[in-house]
Amino acid sequence: MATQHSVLLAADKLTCIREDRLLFDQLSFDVNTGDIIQVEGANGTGKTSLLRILAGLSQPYDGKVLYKAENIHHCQEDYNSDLIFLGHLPGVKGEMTSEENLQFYLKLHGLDHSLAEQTLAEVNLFGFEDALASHLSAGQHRRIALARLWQSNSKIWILDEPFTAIDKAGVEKLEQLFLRHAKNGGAVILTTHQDLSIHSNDFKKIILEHQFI
Amino acid sequence: MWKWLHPYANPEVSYHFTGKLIPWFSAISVILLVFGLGLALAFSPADYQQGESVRIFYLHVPAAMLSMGIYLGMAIAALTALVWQMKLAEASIAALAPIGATFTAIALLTGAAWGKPMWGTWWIWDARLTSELILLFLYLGVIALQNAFEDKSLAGKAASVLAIVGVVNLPIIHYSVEWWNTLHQGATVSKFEKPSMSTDMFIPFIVCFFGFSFLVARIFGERFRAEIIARNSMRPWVKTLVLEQEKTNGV
Amino acid sequence: MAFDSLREFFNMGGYAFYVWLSYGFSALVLIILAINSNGMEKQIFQQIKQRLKREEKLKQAALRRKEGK
Amino acid sequence: MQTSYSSAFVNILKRDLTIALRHRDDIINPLLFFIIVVSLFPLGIGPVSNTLMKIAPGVIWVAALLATLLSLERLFKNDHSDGSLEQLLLSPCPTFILVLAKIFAHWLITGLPLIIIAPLLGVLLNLHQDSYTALMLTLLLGTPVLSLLGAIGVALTVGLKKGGVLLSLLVLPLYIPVLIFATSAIDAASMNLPYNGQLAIIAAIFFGSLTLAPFAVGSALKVSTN
Repeated sequence: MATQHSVLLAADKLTCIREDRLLFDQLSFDVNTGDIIQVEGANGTGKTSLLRILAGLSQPYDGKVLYKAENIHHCQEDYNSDLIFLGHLPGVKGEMTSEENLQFYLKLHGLDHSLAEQTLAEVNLFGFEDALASHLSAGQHRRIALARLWQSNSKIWILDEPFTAIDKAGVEKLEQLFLRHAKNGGAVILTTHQDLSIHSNDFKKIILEHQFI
Repeated sequence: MWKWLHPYANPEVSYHFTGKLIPWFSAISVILLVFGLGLALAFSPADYQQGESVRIFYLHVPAAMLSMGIYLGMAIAALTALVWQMKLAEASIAALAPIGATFTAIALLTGAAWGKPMWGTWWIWDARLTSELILLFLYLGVIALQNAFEDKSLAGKAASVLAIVGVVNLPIIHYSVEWWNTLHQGATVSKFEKPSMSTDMFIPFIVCFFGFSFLVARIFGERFRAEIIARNSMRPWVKTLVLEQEKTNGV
Repeated sequence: MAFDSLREFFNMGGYAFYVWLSYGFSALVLIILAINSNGMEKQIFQQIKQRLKREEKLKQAALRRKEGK
Repeated sequence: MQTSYSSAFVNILKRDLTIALRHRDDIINPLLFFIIVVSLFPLGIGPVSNTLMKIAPGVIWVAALLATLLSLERLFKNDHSDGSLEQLLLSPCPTFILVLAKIFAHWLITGLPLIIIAPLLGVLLNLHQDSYTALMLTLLLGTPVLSLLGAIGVALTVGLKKGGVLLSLLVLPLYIPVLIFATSAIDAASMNLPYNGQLAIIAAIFFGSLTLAPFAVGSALKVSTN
């Protein structure tokens, strides 16, 4: 691609320790515009911990994450408005309808919430707009959460197992979305146990292994 | 600005440094306490009003002062832990809380034992005893919160927040209790005067106070070292330390 | 010396119970605290030793797996 | 496009109120608890109206503390367990604003109903007739403090499996000043004495906790979602 690859996010010597276990030590890498990065590793190697540190939810034991050359904990509002993080839990409220759920998050990020209905159709939830989320399945909850990706103007997407409970067609659609996002100058960092079918020059892998002291 | 502090912020250095100090603290505290408590029990004069029961004073007041002082120290450590992300400060909170709670308990019990002959009842909702009781609750809260977390570093951060919230509230609680006490107590119960300190009393008191302070320092040193080890157990220097110790024990 | 005899000393002018209760309780609590603090480090060393042994096993297993490949 | 702080505040407030209104037990249960606890006292102490009159301010306030304590967990617990809490923390709006919005919603859901029902309980306990204004005023200024300080406790314990008992151990000591000044204001009112002093102190505590508590809650939440 002809886009200039500027650094969006940089991990600087991250060390993570969880319950006396060293998960990774002095891990450094850059996330450039146009990158799709898959974090790989067996269970318990710290994939989720790494993503949560990158999102600013967890504090690393040592090291820092830099956004525009500044520690993310010092420019949290700026960073958060350029970030979408989706974790294991979808963050969907059972007491609200799927449309209300999506609208809340769009408004929270200062986006146009009138597009919520249309966006839900993108993730195959057409007709479920005013169903209470507590009546929907786990996969549908995840779709509500993922629907934000279609509207977002955030550059950095950090997604922890986005394909869980999503069917094949949905996975394909998401992969297309990731490619489009990367082409438009964004970056995607994700974990998944499925093999990605995308072939892209910018498709990178970070592999985490068990550490021994 | 913080550069001179840097070597002491290294866990390994602090571990060994504290280890060197501990025997000194033990020796000083034993000397001071033997001397001070000897004076307090046998040589200081009896009070003209309270008779020999005034000897409880030499335990009660240092313990009460230390209980407040340790809380303050804990709050300062908590601030350091949160603002400068100092992990050693977290370790020192964990080490200090049980010591502070112990001294608060001593202050409470000696206060009650002093109150029984003076007021005729074990417990009185006197301002000092009541704030001491609430201080004990605050300590127990910090300890309980500390123990509730599996992860030591999270426990340290949570305890830091709580310790700071506690120290902001402490003056308000103290003031409210004092005010409440004067409002309800009136003149019905004869409050006894703080014993006016003559030199015969001041010397044993101050010796006891420093004796207890060094005892605190010694116990703190021991607990602090243990906390450092627990928080750095994945570091190579701890590994060598453990293996070395095993070797010396094995021979 | 504030007392004429040892007996008077133990009697504490009639306040013996309260004075000795205070001193006894304080001594007891402080001794418990000291013993507890003394044991802490040993206990943690023990735990680390156990973990080191476990890690050693895991390492061996990982090495063997690599060689097997 | 940046959201303005006030619209973020309203957005979160609206969401929490919607959820509470669709889950009405959460509003009603603490209120029932409040009423039942208060009505236990005459049964335990005896129906002598003078005694009841004397203990009424204390009983109502202690029951209000306990009812608030009971409702506190809801403040962050559900959000934590379904992942909304981390999404809130990652939103572009400052933590201070979102914490304040959530606490305000909590007060509207639990504090306000307590204030409305309190005069009725005053009647049950034979509260002195001059004390009603003082009771209402102290509750109006005091219950937000309960929500604010309580939020710190929940924020610290929300990530723990058994945080319930721990929560009361952490929060109740912090409630003592409010309890002391509120009950003494009501007492003073029953003796026809001025009670602006006590009210002023409660107001000061209110403003103090309004400015400081959200910061403590914010850093506590960061620990809990770690």
